Amino acid sequence: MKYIDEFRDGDTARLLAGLIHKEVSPDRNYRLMEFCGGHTHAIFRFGIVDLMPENVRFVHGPGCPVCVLPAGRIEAAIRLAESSDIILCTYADLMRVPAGKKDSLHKARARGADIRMIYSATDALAIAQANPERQVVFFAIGFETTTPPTAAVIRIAAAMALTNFTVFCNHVLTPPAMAHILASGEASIDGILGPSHVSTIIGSQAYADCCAQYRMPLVIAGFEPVDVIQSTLLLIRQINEGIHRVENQYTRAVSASGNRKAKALMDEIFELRPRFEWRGLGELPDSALAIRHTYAAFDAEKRFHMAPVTTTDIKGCICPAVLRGVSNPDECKLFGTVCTPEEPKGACMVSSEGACAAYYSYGRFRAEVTS
Amino acid sequence: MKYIDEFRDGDTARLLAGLIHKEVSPDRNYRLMEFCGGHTHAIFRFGIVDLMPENVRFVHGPGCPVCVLPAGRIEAAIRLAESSDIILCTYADLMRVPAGKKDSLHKARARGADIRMIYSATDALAIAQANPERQVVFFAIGFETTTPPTAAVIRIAAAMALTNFTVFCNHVLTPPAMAHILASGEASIDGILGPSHVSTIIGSQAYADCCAQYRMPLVIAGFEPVDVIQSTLLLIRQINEGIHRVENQYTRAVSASGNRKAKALMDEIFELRPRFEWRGLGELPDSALAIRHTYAAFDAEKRFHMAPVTTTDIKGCICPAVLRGVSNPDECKLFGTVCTPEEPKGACMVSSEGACAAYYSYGRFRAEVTS
Amino acid sequence: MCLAVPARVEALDEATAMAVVSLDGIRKEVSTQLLEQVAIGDYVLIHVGFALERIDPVEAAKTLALFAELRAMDGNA
Amino acid sequence: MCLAVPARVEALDEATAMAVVSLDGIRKEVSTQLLEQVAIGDYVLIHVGFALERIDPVEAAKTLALFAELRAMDGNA
Amino acid sequence: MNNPDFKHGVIEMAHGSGGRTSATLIESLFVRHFDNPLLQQGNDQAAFAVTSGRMVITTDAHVVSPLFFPGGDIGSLSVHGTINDVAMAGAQPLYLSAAFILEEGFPLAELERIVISMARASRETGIPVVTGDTKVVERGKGDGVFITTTGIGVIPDGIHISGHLARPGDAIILSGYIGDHGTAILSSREGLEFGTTITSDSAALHTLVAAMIEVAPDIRCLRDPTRGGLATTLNELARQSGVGMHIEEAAIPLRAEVRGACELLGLDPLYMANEGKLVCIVPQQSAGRLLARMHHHPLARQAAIIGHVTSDERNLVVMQTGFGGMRVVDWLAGEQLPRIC
Amino acid sequence: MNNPDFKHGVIEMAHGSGGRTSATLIESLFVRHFDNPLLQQGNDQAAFAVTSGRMVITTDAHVVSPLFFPGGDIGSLSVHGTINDVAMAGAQPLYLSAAFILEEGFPLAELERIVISMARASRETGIPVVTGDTKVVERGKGDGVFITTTGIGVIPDGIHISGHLARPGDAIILSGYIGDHGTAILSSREGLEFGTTITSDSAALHTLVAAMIEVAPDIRCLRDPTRGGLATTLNELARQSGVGMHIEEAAIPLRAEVRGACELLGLDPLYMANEGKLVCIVPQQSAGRLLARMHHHPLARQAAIIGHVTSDERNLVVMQTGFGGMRVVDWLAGEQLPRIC
Ligand code: SF4
Ligand code: SF4
Ligand SMILES: [Mg+2]
Ligand SMILES: [Mg+2]
Ligand SMILES: [Mg+2]
Ligand SMILES: [Mg+2]
Ligand SMILES: [Mg+2]
Ligand SMILES: [Mg+2]
Ligand SMILES: [Mg+2]
Ligand SMILES: [Mg+2]
Ligand SMILES: [Mg+2]
Ligand SMILES: [Mg+2]
Repeated sequence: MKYIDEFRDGDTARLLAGLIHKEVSPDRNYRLMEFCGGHTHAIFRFGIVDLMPENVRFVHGPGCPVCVLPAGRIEAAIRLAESSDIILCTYADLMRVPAGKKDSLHKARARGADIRMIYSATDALAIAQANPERQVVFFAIGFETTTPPTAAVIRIAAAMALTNFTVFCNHVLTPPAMAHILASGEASIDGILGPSHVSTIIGSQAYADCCAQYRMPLVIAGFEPVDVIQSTLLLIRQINEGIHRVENQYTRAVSASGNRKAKALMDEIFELRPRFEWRGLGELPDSALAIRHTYAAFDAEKRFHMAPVTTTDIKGCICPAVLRGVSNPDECKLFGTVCTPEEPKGACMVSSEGACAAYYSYGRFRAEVTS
Repeated sequence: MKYIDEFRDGDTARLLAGLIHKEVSPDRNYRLMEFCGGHTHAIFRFGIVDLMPENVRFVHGPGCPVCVLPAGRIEAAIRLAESSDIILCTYADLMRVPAGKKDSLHKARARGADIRMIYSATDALAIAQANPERQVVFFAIGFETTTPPTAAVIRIAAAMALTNFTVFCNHVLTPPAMAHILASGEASIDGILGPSHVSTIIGSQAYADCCAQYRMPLVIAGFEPVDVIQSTLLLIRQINEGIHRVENQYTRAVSASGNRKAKALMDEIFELRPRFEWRGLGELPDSALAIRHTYAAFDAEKRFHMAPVTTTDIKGCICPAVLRGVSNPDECKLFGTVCTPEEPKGACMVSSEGACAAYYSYGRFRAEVTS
Repeated sequence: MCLAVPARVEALDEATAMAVVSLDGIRKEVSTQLLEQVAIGDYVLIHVGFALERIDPVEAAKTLALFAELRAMDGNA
Repeated sequence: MCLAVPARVEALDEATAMAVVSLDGIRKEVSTQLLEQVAIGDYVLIHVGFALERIDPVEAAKTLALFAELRAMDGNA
Repeated sequence: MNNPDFKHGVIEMAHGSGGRTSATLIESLFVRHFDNPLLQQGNDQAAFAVTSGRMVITTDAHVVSPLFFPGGDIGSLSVHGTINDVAMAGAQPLYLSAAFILEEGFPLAELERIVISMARASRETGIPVVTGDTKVVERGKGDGVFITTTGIGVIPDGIHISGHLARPGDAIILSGYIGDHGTAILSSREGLEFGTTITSDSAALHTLVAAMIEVAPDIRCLRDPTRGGLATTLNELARQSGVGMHIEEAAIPLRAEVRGACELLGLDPLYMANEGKLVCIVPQQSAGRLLARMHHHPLARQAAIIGHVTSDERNLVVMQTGFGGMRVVDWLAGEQLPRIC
Repeated sequence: MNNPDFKHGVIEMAHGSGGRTSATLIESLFVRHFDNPLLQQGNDQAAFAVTSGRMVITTDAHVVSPLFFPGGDIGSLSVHGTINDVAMAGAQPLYLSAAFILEEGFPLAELERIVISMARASRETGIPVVTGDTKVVERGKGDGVFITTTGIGVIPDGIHISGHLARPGDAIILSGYIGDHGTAILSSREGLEFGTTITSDSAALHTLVAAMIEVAPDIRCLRDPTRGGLATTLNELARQSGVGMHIEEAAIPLRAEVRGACELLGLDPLYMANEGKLVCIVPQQSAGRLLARMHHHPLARQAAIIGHVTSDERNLVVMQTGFGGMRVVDWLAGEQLPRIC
């Protein structure tokens, strides 16, 4: 597969890893936050850790859209789906994410709610057109990558004057989350592997302020293993040189300014939410999007007067700390015993991008495997 | 079973049959119309024909509510069920009755229409209460026996101010049908076994005018085999004596004036339809009931603007002649070959009260059986 | 037409105009709202979940007496 | 996060802003409405049924050239 | 891996995925309750030794509604029903397989209740469930639980029982009261509920059959009159054997309650389903001996000779009514539904 | 009695009533197409002769959606799937039973198409459908057609194949490309449609197995990696045998299209279903000979040794990735669903 296989080449990876081994200074640690779940996934799926020197450590970040969605938002969607005769459309990734009290969308569906898994935002639109007598709600989640498609379908729905289609908007923004992590200082990191596909939309410039303010090296890194290793090398070089700038390893897809058309579309449909709660990070100002007043007819929160739902934290689950880069999944007491991919207790065990799921599926017995 | 077993006693039957054999005059025929399908059913199920002299012949009448409902009314119900999102409730008896073009309610249900079989009119009401967001239509059929229960549920629905319950009224009246048969003279009959359960409601007096006008002996006969045979004897006696009056064999349940409370209830809810089409008998004036204006909110024909549907007759089916007592089922070319209870072509092959079904199930090979 | 069976009234609820009737061990709830009067022990004709009419025990007895007479005559013959 | 795969544009319908893309023999319809320009033969990143961005072949070649250089150096070493 | 929550949990799509969630359900429910070494091996099939001879295989999908009814449930029924079809060849049942099609959202507590009932039936009959399968369908694409059981068994030497072997003159024996199962199901069906003490006759008939062939190895036909009832079974046998049948209504064991329910709903007991009865066709000379033996078996105390086979070329089943007349007893046409006229 | 209208008709409740409508459907559809003397006897079970030895029984409920997919349909699948589970014991399949659960309203034309396909698969494999059952459920309580097939077969003398027999050092052989069936199903699933030339690999593997045990009677385990895919099957075998496994990603036959579809949807080919592949565990010394023989069979041209059994007490399956790293290949967790992140 063009533009995939080249970046999964083991020889290239080993050569780049060799440079890393050569260039790291043995008397210090390199704590690098892979911001995205996509990086986490690649690191485990391809066994990248095995190629790294001892003192290069990956720290997981909050860049998994499923993981950072607070349980209350899922609970709100479940209540909506169970209280009225609506069709709730959602990406499959969300189905098993724990809401309050051991609940989840897929449990609600098993109980009888009409919840449909879709592959594309346009599928939700098609379902609305095929069921004119029913209200169809698209449970939209995701960072800036997934937001433009949602914006596109809202604009189409408006053009078609659909009256049975709304969006429960949960789109969040990457830079504010990054700024929050850096501001807190909790994670004590030395550099950041920056988002790849988010950056195709928002562009590499988007991180400039944040990096400058917190004097943090950042390399926008593709999701293929060679991308990750090369980006790691670039980060180590910045750290060794004591500089901090936004570097772009993923030049084949990311430009400085991003996708202008997509950004304009997002801007037309969405506006900033004053505050939004993130799982693990708490309420962050200006960190998420809401549907603009002009498109209020397509806002499920308004149409259905959805009240905010607060849920209590899952006892023992340290997802919040994992998402802030403070703890590793295997530090969680529930990991692998009470909490497994079959019965996830926290969101990080659900998505294959979640740090806990990645640890469980690929890394759990790493010690034994490699010994 | 009290009041059943005594009237199924074979010895009593044979004694009464013996009297018939003794009393018939050998030089004439006795053509007796069993008005009701219930009598037809009893005659075949218990093998009453075997007990009768050669010259006592039973002629089938139109007293099967399923058989006399014209195909257009069923077609109209199917169209309603398929065009809107209603729940159509009906007695199971109607499910397989042929509408136009090989269609039937049970075929419409298989195609996806929401058609529910109910046992009691009150079940339809319960379904309406359980499905407040759906319109529930009760497809009501039947003679005066089945009409008071329909009236009762309409009155309850009105008291509860239900807005999602209506009745597609197809209730018909016995005396006008009887008068029509006698007026036409086609069937050339010598006496009538009168309705049993219809008469519990309308009383024996209801037939007085008709009998007088057409000088026709009539005996109201219970549906058990001994009832039928005793009534046959009573008819033969009237015929032999050359008299014609309304006689009541079914005194344990039928009074002269019938059930006043039920009649009053019917009168409150229903009014006469100026004309109504009967399968086989054509359009008869003042022969059916419509829901009164006061209860128009519960009239499905009004609520859904149901247009009259005319269907073409089934080619070859002589149901109309069978229902008028003019032909026997085995005179139909389709009988037992093209038309069977599995794939009925005409209504008379559906209900176990239908003359064709009775012939088929019990009488088809009578010749061979008794030989 | 009009399937109706005689069943014995076992219990009555005047408030709801409902009765429990029994037929050889089968018990069923039916409406009594079409009847002017009904008492426990009465036999009523059941049709589509409604009691249509009471069976008149005196009239039934008369009919049965006639049959009995017939049988007696036959036995003597 | 944000699964996106590079696929080749095989057909374009400007009227509907839809394209057919292919990925090793798999063909899929996607929306191109987020792209300013796109041509047949382009590789685009596909995410939830939308083409997010074109892959810049020149930039990709540069990166790959760097890797090739590395390998060449290693071969010589 | 945590066990499923059998108290509050429901069936989820993942239970049918084939992955660890499926495996856990199978272990903690099916293997645990069906508890036998063949199933415990955990293969996709069960292997067992046989000696040479004749074997039978039969299968039945069980889709009963409601799932729980007076006297049984879909679980016990699916064991009895298939054992009976094995037994109706005169065979000794050996093993059962069970395939479950579960609807998303079905309560695990109910499923466990069904499996426990099935396991009890299996234990009581001595016929283990040695292999199985579990699939889950989306909500609205199933009806709680469907269970397809398949049974195999061995036919003793010298036994040749088949529906085509009835001969004119043979006696027709019925093992007991008809219509109990159909009545029990109707009594608990939504919208039709009526009170009755009637319970389903669901039972495994293999020990009865074993006793029968011991005294009457010349039995020609055995069949359990399930769906379609006695009437349909007799018609099937008449057609298969190219014969007619003559039966006596008065000889057919029928409970008053079943008759009452049928009168009330306009149904005919001859068409009501049975799940623990059999029809046996046997040469007249063996009928008396056989009947006497049957009366000693708890499942055939009311067994009766209800008629005989005739040479009718039209393969009619005719019945002398209790009233004294004659009627044809036809196949069930369409479905048997409660009627008002 | 008129035949059902196979052109325009649909399944009605009466088709499952057990009465004449049922009988007519069975005669004109199942008996006609499956066409074999055992089924024609019209009994509720089929009887056949066996010689002494070991037999197997297996059952599978088939609930595939869509019913028709590139390269097959539920009919052929239900024949192949069960034959394969018989064959995976090293057994020669003998007979199949088939139980149908039909949804009211299902077009008879589609049902006939399915039955014809099933009959063809049965003919081509030489394994007749000798007994069956048909039930009809109300509209909305099924999903068109479910087919449960049960198969029985005989194990040749001297063959002992079971999932618990893998030993450290044994070779792991895979018979060909993985993920074809899963990809074909996904490509035709509503809302997910994508274009591909991939067709299901649905096939009966019994002749392959017969050829394999001829050259390698010491085969330890055979299993078809169906639901849950190769990853789950290896984990099952590892757990059953109390061993670990080591496999090489590069050695696993995988079509580019399947890999493409998986990349596009965020799926892992190791978890994709197969319906015409097998995993074989065999002592190393027999592996080469066995592989050579497999390559001569049309269903195993791409057979490959993909790894070996280890003595891992945690029963882990680990994989050397094509990239060079190591990863644990776990059981499938939950369902495998297309994902966006
Ligand atoms: S292992 Fe489970 S409970 Fe623990 S942090 Fe991860 S998701 Fe939360
Ligand atoms: S046999 Fe059929 S076609 Fe002929 S009159 Fe009767 S119902 Fe009509
Ligand atoms: Mg069977
Ligand atoms: Mg059975
Ligand atoms: Mg299976
Ligand atoms: Mg359901
Ligand atoms: Mg049977
Ligand atoms: Mg199996
Ligand atoms: Mg299988
Ligand atoms: Mg069967
Ligand atoms: Mg469906
Ligand atoms: Mg298998």
